[in-house]
Amino acid sequence: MDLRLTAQEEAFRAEVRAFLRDHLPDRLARKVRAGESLSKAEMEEWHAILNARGWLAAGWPREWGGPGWSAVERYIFEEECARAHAPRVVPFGVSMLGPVLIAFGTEAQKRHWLPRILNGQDWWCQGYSEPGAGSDLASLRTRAVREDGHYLVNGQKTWTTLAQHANMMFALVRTRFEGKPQEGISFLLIDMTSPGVERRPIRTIDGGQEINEVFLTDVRVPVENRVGEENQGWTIAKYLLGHERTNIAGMGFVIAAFEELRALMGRMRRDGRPLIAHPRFAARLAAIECELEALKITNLRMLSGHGGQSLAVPAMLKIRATVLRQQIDSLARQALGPAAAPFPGEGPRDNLALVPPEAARAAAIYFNNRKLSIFGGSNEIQRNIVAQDMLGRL
Amino acid sequence: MDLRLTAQEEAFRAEVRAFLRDHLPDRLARKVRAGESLSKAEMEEWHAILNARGWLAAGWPREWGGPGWSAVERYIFEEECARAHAPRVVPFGVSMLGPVLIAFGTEAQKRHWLPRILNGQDWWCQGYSEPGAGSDLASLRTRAVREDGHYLVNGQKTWTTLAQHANMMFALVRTRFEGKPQEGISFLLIDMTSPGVERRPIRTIDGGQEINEVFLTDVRVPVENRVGEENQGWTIAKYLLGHERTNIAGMGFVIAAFEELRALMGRMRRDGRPLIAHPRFAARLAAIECELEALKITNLRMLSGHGGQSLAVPAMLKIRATVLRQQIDSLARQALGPAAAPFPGEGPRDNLALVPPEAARAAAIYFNNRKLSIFGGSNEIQRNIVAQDMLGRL
Amino acid sequence: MDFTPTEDRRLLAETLDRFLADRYPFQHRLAVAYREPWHDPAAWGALCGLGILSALVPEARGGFGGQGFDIATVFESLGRALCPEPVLPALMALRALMPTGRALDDVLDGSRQVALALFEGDGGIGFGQIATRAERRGGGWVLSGRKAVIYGGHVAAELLVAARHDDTLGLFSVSAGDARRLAYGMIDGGGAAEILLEATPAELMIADAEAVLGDALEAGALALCAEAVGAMDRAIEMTTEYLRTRRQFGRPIGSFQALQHRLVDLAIEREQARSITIAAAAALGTEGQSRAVSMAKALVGGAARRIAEEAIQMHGGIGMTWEAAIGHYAKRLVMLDHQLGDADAHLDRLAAAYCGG
Amino acid sequence: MDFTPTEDRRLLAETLDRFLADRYPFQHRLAVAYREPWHDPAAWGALCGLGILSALVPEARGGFGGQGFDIATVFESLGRALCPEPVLPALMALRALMPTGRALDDVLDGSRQVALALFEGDGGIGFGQIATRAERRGGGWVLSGRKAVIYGGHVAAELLVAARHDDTLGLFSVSAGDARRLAYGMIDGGGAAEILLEATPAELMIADAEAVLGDALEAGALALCAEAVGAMDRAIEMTTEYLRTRRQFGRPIGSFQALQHRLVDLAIEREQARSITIAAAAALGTEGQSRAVSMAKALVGGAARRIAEEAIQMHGGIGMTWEAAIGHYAKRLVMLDHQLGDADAHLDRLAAAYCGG
Repeated sequence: MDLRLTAQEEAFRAEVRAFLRDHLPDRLARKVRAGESLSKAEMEEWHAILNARGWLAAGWPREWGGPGWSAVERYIFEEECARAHAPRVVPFGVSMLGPVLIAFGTEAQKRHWLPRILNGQDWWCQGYSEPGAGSDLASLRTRAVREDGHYLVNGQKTWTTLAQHANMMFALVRTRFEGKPQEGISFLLIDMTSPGVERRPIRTIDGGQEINEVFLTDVRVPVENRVGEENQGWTIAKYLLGHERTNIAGMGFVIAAFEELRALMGRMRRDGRPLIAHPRFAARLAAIECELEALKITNLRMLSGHGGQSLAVPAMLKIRATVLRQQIDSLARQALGPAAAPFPGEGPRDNLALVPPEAARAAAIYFNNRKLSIFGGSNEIQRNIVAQDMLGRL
Repeated sequence: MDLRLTAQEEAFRAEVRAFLRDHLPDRLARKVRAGESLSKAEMEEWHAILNARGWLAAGWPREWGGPGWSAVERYIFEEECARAHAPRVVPFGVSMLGPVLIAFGTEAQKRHWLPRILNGQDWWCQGYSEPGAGSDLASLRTRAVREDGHYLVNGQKTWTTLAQHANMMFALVRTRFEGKPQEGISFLLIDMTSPGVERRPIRTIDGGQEINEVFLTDVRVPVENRVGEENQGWTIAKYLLGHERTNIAGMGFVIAAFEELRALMGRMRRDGRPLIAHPRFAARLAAIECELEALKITNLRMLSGHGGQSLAVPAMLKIRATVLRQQIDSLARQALGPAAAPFPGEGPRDNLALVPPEAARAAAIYFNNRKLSIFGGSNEIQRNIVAQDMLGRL
Repeated sequence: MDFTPTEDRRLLAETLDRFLADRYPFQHRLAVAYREPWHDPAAWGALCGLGILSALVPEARGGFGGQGFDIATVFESLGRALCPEPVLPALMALRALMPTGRALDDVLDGSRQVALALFEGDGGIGFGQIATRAERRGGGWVLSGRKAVIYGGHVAAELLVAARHDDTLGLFSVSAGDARRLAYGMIDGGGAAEILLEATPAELMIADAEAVLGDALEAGALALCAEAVGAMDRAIEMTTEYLRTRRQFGRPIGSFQALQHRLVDLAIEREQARSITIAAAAALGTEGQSRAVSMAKALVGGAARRIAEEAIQMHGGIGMTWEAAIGHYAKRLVMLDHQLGDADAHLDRLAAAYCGG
Repeated sequence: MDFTPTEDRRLLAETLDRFLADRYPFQHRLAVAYREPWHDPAAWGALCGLGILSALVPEARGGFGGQGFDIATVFESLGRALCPEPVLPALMALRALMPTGRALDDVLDGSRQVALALFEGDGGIGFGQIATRAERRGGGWVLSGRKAVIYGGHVAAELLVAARHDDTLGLFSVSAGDARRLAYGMIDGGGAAEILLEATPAELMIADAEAVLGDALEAGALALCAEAVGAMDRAIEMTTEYLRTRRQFGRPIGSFQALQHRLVDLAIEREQARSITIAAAAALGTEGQSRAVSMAKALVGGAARRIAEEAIQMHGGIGMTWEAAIGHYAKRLVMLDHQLGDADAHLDRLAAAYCGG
């Protein structure tokens, strides 16, 4: 048992830090720190910077253009990026489709699609959820009927994050209509520029517009755009759920949010003293820090394979990490007191009260991040997974 | 809308207070305040004092020896008694069987049993729970088979509070073995001195011995000891659940416990200052007081019929009151710090550290009162009841 | 003891509920609450015509109410409809003006909007951090300082400003046109403003205004509690209905026991919030006012947040969308706690009293 | 980074687990933990024979361990078995004696029990409230004061007493027979004592003992965290098993989703408690020791209590009975927080560092 990083890992951390210092544009870091949305061009800019160094696809093997990092190195990379307020790598191509293609794709699919993810030719979005199938993916209704060399796809996807930028979508669709619902699902790669694809933005309660509905009407998808066998889509979806463990907790972002909160509590005043000088607030911050410190170790234990390989492990991490992030966001919102009220973007922000600009969006971030415990498998679904692991079938 | 007591109600409060001042023996009040168990003789002593004044059966109509109080008067009486640290009236005869007999008993049953409750000739206990039927009363298995003029009862009851003192038990027993389980239950009055009745004490985690198992082997119960019709027992049990609303929250006792806690926090020191001078502890006490103040009103609203007549009303009250009481007990335990450790009754209490004698049992009371959210219909069962009321059958 | 509302207040609630259902359906609210001037001036006029402000003022001052339960009745209706009209600032201004000789007719009929400018960026509710200074100039006064987050300040013609003269906290009237005003919309709808005073001419209204300002603050806090109770009622109604109708895994999600139990806990919190608000309403105007209002605001702040968070969570993705009403109710329920002292601030006030008193 | 226990520690854990399963089954624990001398002297001897105390001390001082992970290994085993043997007081005494020249053999082999007498009734963990005074008399020292809640004080032959001489906090050795001792059993099993010192003869061990006492306190707090993790493991195992087998309403109660989700939350708390305890064990002996131990004790205190309360609740009536093991695990988990600084005390220490450091 030894929690220290090896000399090699320490050197790696220094290398990442130096890279970020030299290559992360201030302009981007400032926006990220303030919780502002990045434009498509800004996200692409950051992807290109990482790709130039060979660090974009942290989880891919060297063979396909990944850096071949260990779990701990990936964790260090993620943590350093978040601390430096680097933009989050858009996960749909790099962290989700990439590993699926590597595991299930044909040689031709890998050769065609993987480089395009790295060099930014394709922007991917994820077509899983449907209006009637949020947490219950088995009941999805988008249908793909095979005709000659293509599938004809009809249906509706929703909660499709960043679909407004995407030219490609990987989607779960129903290809068999009898038998067990899980056994009739396939995994398709859909060209968003095809006729019959229509997207409509969904505005969220914080005023943001990152998610979308996608309507699919008689969309033709070539059969070679199916990944894995027909009706094997459920297996792929489950693989993905268990695969992406490094980042499931988003630890780097939780750590960065905590550091921002601590700074904010040193700055916001109540009854003439900084919040952090009030024993009650300071103790609340300390309680969060204890959970955070524990979660770092829990995360690393899981990454090191101490905690078993069941789906219960990432599920527990996701629950605790999302709740912790939400608690941090909530404290940041509270720290602002009445100054949390202004709607970001409305009114002359720079003239408003005594709020540091990087905290001006605290309330909006708090509301937006209520999604963390809902999207990507709600915490209720995660609890069901863990419970079944603990109790077995009853 | 007017929360003030009427002049008449204020006068009543003064009358109760004067009565308690004059008639509640100090000896008893001190034991109650310290959370010590009372002997059978002490409980009987207090019943006799109340009965002499005609105040023992607060909820009974005048006709049967009750004082004929309004819901508010009963609430005032209960609150004053608790504040004065009067012993709790043992509820099984007075608050549970009494109302059942008044509503469902024959004239002969009422004339025979009700006076004996008041004058202390009978000590009743409640035979509902069974080892296999804790929360799930419908599945109870104690069987009563009718033979000539009596039932032959076989089975086992458990969690029978104060059964060690009882000479009588009212019990739910199964009298029909087919059909819906709820529709085969009858309500019997069982003489605990009958052959075949055996009791065994159950020690609780705090070291106390107030609950028992009761084994019934070929116990003969005269048919005239059945209350209501055969197989009507479920109706009676439900009536009782909805009936005893005044006291469901045990508000008086929660209030008394809070006052003790406040005093204790003024006395126990941490880092050289009383706990109550620490902003964090004081705020925690204040948060409890807010809930308590609200619960007083919630309770009175329910008593006044504002809140509907469904079983959801007492269920919500029971949940909140038990949880609040448990929070108070937990804070009292915490307030003692390391001094909470000694097992009451072990070692020379009067020589131990700086703990006021009335708080010496704080940890034991905390552990004992974990039962509050379990017994008498666990809070899980109560939540099921409220949920069904809110959501209907789904 | 009597928990039945008076006939007058029952009628007032009915009238308001009917008007708001008619004039302020959710789509209308959505259209006006987030766009300058962050409310609907026509509806404002109509509400004042119905006497919504007169209900907040006693007969002696030209109204027909003014008691705690009148305030609670009005704001519970506003909360149910999630109405962003600036009634809260009017209430607080009226409480501050009541002890003065000033005629209130133009305020009560809605034609002159007045807002109270109290705090200056410190998150606490003590007046000790107020630094705006008043100085005599010529025959009158000028004020200098900066006031943060003035509810209703975006539409007020007149600002009532708390400022120090010598060692005393006074109340001054400033014409809104004379101050630099930065108006903005709020994340949960409705508007507010910040003002900058630089030797701005002012009229002295109350020389020692500490008690009056405390009363205005507390009446406002009570109003927020009642508004929260109304919004909680609707949020729980909507959530219950969603649980009954939304299906996943082949059954209504309300049949899942984990959600059922959480819903029940919300219902209990709501009943507690309602009760403590009743207690505060009953205490308004008595010596127990400060304590009762702080208890209410402290309890309601926490309950409102928990109900909001759980209502979103139980609605799943739908709860995150701008189009669904529930998210807007949730935002209001969370942000209410930021107004006029959050749960922490009021708990601190109660806690201080354990030692002080 | 490596989370694999060393082979030595794995063997130590196995040995202890096997010994305790054999010699300390629950019925035996029940028989000895609540009756004077509140432990089993024969088992104590056997445990020391196995080297349980030597594992807590480095080779240089005659042991074979002494690092944070050694302490964690030993106490996790003790926690799993709910073992009331006075290992905690021995650990703390050994940490205090380690910097002295004193030979430790008689302590390590269990023949001489030593306990540390630190606090005096104030619930905090600062040493500022220690008032016991040491004075020179003749060639030696005498102590006067009252020490509260001395773990292991009921069986100790020697007491290590923190007392002030001039302005310095020193550590003194007192023969237990020379002090008035009030021994008692604890509500969660095991024993302790209070002592009264009235010019009691004493030997000076360490003149300025503040740092050593801090280390002993922190090593003890780490031990309690590890003990809690072991007890949590068992409590959650028992609860899971109960949910799987207990039937109500015609099905296992573990099939009720509300209970399932609560069980999952407990499992997460347990993982967090385990992690923070690992962090504290790793930090023992480094400059981060105080902070890491306070973090661990603060988190574990809350998690242990929630697991205890929920374990009882989910066991229903059975959880309230003396005969069932779960209630005793629950008591230990709750009462652990009362020892060597509760969650509040340690959070306060962390909070103070935000401003101080």
